Amino acid sequence: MDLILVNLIDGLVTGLLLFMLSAGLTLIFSMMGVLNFAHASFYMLGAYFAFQISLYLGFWMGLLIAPLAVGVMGAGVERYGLRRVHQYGHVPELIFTFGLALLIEELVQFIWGKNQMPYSTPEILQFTAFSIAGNSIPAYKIFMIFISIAIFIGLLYVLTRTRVGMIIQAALTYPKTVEALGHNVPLIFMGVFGVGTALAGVAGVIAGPVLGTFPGMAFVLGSIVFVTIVIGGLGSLWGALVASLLIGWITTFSKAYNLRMEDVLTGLGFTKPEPIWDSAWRDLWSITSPQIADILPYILMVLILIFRPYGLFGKRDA
Amino acid sequence: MRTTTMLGLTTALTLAASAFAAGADTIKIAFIDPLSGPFAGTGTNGLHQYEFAAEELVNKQGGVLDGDMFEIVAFDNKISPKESLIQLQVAIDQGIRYIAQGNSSGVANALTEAISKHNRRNPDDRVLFLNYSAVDPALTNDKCNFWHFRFDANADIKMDALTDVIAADDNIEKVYVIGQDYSFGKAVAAAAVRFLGEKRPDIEIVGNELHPIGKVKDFTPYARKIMASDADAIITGNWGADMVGLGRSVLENGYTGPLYTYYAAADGITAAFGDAGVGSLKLVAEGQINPPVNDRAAAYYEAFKAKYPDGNISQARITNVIEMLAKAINEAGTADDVVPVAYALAGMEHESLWGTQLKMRESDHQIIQDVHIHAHTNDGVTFDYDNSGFGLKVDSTVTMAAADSPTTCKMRRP
Amino acid sequence: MSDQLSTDPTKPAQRMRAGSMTIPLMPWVLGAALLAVLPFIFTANSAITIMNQMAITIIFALAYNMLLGQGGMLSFGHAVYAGVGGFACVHIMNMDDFFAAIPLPVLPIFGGLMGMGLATIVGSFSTRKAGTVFAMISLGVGELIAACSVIIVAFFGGEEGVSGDRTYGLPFFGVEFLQQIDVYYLIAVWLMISAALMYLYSRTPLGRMANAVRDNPERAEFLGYSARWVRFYSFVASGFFAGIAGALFAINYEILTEENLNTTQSGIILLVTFLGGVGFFFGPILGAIVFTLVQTVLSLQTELWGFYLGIIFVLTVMFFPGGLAGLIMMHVPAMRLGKLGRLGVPYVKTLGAGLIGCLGAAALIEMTFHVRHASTGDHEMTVYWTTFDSHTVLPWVLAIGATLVGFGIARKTAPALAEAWNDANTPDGTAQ
Amino acid sequence: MNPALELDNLTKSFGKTEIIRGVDLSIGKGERHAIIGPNGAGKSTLFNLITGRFPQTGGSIRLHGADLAGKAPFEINRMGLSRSFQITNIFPKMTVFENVRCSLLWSMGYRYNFWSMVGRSRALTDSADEILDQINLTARRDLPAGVLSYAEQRALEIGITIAGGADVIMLDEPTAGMSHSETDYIVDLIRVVTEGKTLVMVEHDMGVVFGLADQISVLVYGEIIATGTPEAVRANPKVQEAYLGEALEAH
Repeated sequence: MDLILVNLIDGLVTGLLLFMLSAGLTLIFSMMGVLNFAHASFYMLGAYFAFQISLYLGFWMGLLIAPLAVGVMGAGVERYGLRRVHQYGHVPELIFTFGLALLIEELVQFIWGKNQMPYSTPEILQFTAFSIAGNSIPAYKIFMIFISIAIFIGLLYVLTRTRVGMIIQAALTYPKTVEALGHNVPLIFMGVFGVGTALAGVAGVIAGPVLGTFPGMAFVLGSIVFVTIVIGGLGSLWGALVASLLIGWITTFSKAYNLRMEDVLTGLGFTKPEPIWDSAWRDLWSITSPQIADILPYILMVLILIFRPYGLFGKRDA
Repeated sequence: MRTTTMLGLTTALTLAASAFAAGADTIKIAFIDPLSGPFAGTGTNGLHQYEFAAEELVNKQGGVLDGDMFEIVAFDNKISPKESLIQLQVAIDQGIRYIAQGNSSGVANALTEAISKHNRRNPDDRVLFLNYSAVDPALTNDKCNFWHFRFDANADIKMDALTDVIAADDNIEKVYVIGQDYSFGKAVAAAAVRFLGEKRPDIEIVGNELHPIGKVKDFTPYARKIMASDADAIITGNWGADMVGLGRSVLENGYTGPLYTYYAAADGITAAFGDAGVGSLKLVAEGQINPPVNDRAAAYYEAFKAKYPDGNISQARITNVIEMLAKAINEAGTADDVVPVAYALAGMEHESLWGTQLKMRESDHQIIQDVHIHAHTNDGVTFDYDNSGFGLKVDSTVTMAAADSPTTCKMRRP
Repeated sequence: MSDQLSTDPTKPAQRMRAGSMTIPLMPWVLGAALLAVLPFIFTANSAITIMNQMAITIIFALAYNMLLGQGGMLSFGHAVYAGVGGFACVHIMNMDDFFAAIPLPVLPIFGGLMGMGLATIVGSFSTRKAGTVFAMISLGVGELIAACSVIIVAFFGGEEGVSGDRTYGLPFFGVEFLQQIDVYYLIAVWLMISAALMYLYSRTPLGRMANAVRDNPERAEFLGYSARWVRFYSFVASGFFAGIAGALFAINYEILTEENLNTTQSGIILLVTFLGGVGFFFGPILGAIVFTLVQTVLSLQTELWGFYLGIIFVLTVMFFPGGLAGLIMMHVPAMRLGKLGRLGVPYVKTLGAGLIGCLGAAALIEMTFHVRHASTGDHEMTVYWTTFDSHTVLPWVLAIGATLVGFGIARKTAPALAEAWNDANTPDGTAQ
Repeated sequence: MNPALELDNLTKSFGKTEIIRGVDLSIGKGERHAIIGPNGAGKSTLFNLITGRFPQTGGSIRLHGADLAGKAPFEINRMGLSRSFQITNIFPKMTVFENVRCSLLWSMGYRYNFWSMVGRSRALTDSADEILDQINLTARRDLPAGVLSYAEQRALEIGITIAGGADVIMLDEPTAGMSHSETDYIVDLIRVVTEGKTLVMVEHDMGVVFGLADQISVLVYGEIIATGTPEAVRANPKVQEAYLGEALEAH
């Protein structure tokens, strides 16, 4: 029972982290209609920038400055790259962001090398917040939860309660009309792209010390972020939240509990072929849930796309 | 850029013209390992160790035969089996007869098969495979061949040694086995279960599981499970980021028992663990670095650090590869025909720079040597890793580990 | 084949006018002749290995372009069709009795059928929509199958993969395929067959409709064609040829591993195809040749090859979305006007200077990288066959100078080039 | 004999808004039928319902007596109904010739054929060239369709629509956005190429409507308020009141 609570908290942390990435991505998608393959790369840049800044100014300045720097880079990418490619259509846009992801990974290796960076949590948060049945919950995790929730609320407020948010929402649906009303739509697009990538940057800053700051960190997380927003429904902020938490908990629980395929199959009335090591199905019988925990989201996504192509909360097809 | 530039030029030449005859006064050893990509750090460090060993242990001693020098030629395989096979072909075309590789059993498996086929199909330019690190037991069992020599203790031998130590520790009653979901991880798990079952049937294996390799972002759920199982010891074959991730997660979660590993040192891992790993992290490997066995070993390490201040001698066996190859070539009286060299290597006995006896077993070309259990510590470490102040110190030693272990190898000799 | 390819003699004038309808025979004959001669020029086994790799990549890239270029479908998981085809072939190689009864050159057909079978299953649900939905399903399925490769050991052999021996097949006219050169000709023949079939496919009603559906799926539906089924058939055909590429891989390397399936491989084939140019049939061929050379030769020169490749790729997407083939075909109008020669001198001026600038910039990048990442105390480095100390001023001055001067001249001469370009593309006597 | 196209109490709602509110219409074979009505009356929606682009909410559509409910556009097309679009909808990257050839493929029995070369079929090439000739685009034959002038693209749109040999042709504002001379040209073209076929069109230009149609239906707020010959409709007071008065004045 206690372990369930612990796993709920762990899953929440994973889910909220995923949410910070997917929120920016889904925002960008609903604006430009293109999936930004390089989104996780901006997350990686956030972590590396923050690490570099933390060497001189400490963790907290890193948390403040790194996302801004990432946001400015993101805006630059939109202004000088994506806007140019936009005229060729959606597929080249997708390919552009794909190439950008490759380039950023190479760039990071060029600057920081291939080894993991010794980027760590600030000393002030290096204590155990509380323990549940011998399992310690570090204070840093609680901090991560608070930051993520604060960002979600802030984002929701800006989008639904402020004038800027109204204009953005209108620009998403009727770009031509909003432009005719005298708003600078390209500027709004650039701003949204910048904010979206900055959000990814924040995620990088706070996840870097926990999940490791290394050149492969974007690749590890990259495709799972698309999976999240596809499951949640492209363009839906709530969908991104729900899907992130869902994925966080599914993966955490399937790792934490050894559900064996053997038990499932026997439960379904199949008999185990003997001898098992000689059977063509031996691999199926030996599967355990931790083994496949990280590919469960992909299975979920394919199923969702087949049966409900607009995702859990999406309003339109991708 | 290093020698790779030179090599690129020669490759361009081979592309443009034709095969490239080996120089009369150098014996080239192709080093096929990752020099770009995520494992480049490990590969580059290995290359430096090879270059240094060839220079110090052979060339400065006057070379082999009539003063022939060793030259290490680097090939980047990007840790891909396909690329390795291409680079193998390039190396063979350049007249290289000795292939050294170590990172990834998958690559080693591809190479040993390709070399065996190549030698059968092209008796005129046969090559030898000097495997210095790939530890999948199959390579010296079912998949063994006459051209393959393994200078590292294989996963089974290491586990044999490790379980000797565990068996001797009465405090350990529950063991948790966790590893990456692929051949090596499975081999480690199977060996752990088998040896513990033989040596200490009373030990309970409270967990035996595999996780996806290189894909786990957060090891917390695994750490929680391990804690919940009340394990007294953890055994893992994890390497790279998976090792750091698992180890950190477990330690952060309050685990204080021993964490027995294969690959938890150097290449940034020692630095990443730092203080947290002291007291828990144990590593099974050959080659005693700390405390230095003798002045010669210490001087060698110091000279290496002088040349490569950021490097580590993390694969002590590389000196054995170079020394034993030189000895075999001298015994055979030729470097061009690898068959007598291989016969000389098989069964060879040698005293390692690191103070241990070595014997290349004739039946399966698996080296037999002392295997040490090291502790990750900063206390009494003469030569640290990653310039972190932390390093490995020998805790206990299993002499000539698994010298009479069985093998299923049925070697066909020319 | 030749009389199928020849033009219809009854209406020569119209045939000439049709342009796109006639099937030019010349490039094919030249291609076949080149393939036959190449091993006599590049005799080293390693060169042949690289050419084999190139040919396999060409087939795979052409198959991929059936989707991306002709069908407008962006797949992020196409490696699995080639990979599964290859795995099937290695398994066939290991079926002693069966393999001993079939000659090796027939094996690719089995690979193709396997790739096609998998594509049929996946395509049955993934091709219902194009665009992002298709791309995401392809990504999901790709990740799933790649992940399965380490779980389903019985078929994929885990991380070590599965290996076989091609020489155990039925000897083919006495050839046992012991040597690389035998394999080369086997692959070359399959390359010609596959490329010709894929080219001819693009000329069939279904191939034409694939283009139509790519450009305007809705309109195609109002012409009686179900966009979904057109996509499905393209997908299945692409899976077949991808499977052939995988089978040839199996024959050449005799081993298939997880890397044949993973998303990196899928990404590479996307990159290859796009670099070469998706708009023209021969684009992927160029892409495959250039990429293989970069990967095997440039990667020996510098460990930053991935960095350069990334830059080239992003610049290509931004400025030349037609890829290499698009760049070449841009010159066709000028050539038709017979004014291609007028571009020569401006090209040499601008591009030559630009090249110097690029080389200078590359030297700067190499030097920066060396200073940052070489082990402490290692000051010696080699760029362009010149060895020097990276911590002295002179090389930096030279590199910066070359970069600035090169790009400076290129920039200054660019307007002249643009003018020459306009001139070369304007028919004489017409006011601009 | 069945009428070519028959609508029976057809309705369509988007959410709670009812756009088509019970349309009954019968169009005989060989008839040239124009549907007119003010903006927002639901003309385009009606077109989209008939051609299978949207599913209907209620009622039925019959083509030559066969119910079209639940049929996809390509199935309806195969049953002999072809349409053009208000916003030019061609294959811009393909040549003019290929645009036409693609629209011939299904009706000439090629279906999903991947074993014969399109270039080798004389019948296919000749038919396509014939249509190009009809729509006067022979000179533009090998240009990409995207570079044609607007009027030429509209002509191509009509060419694509009629190429498949459908006997019911539906044109959605074929002259939208054209100059007077261009309009005259297109009207002549339509008259020629739809000879002997059933024509249903939506059009704003009353000149075009009265020049081409022999039957007119007036759609206002999702209902047909009048159907008849041009003269009858022109004289109908309801139409005068609802629509024609202002529309005619404007012209």
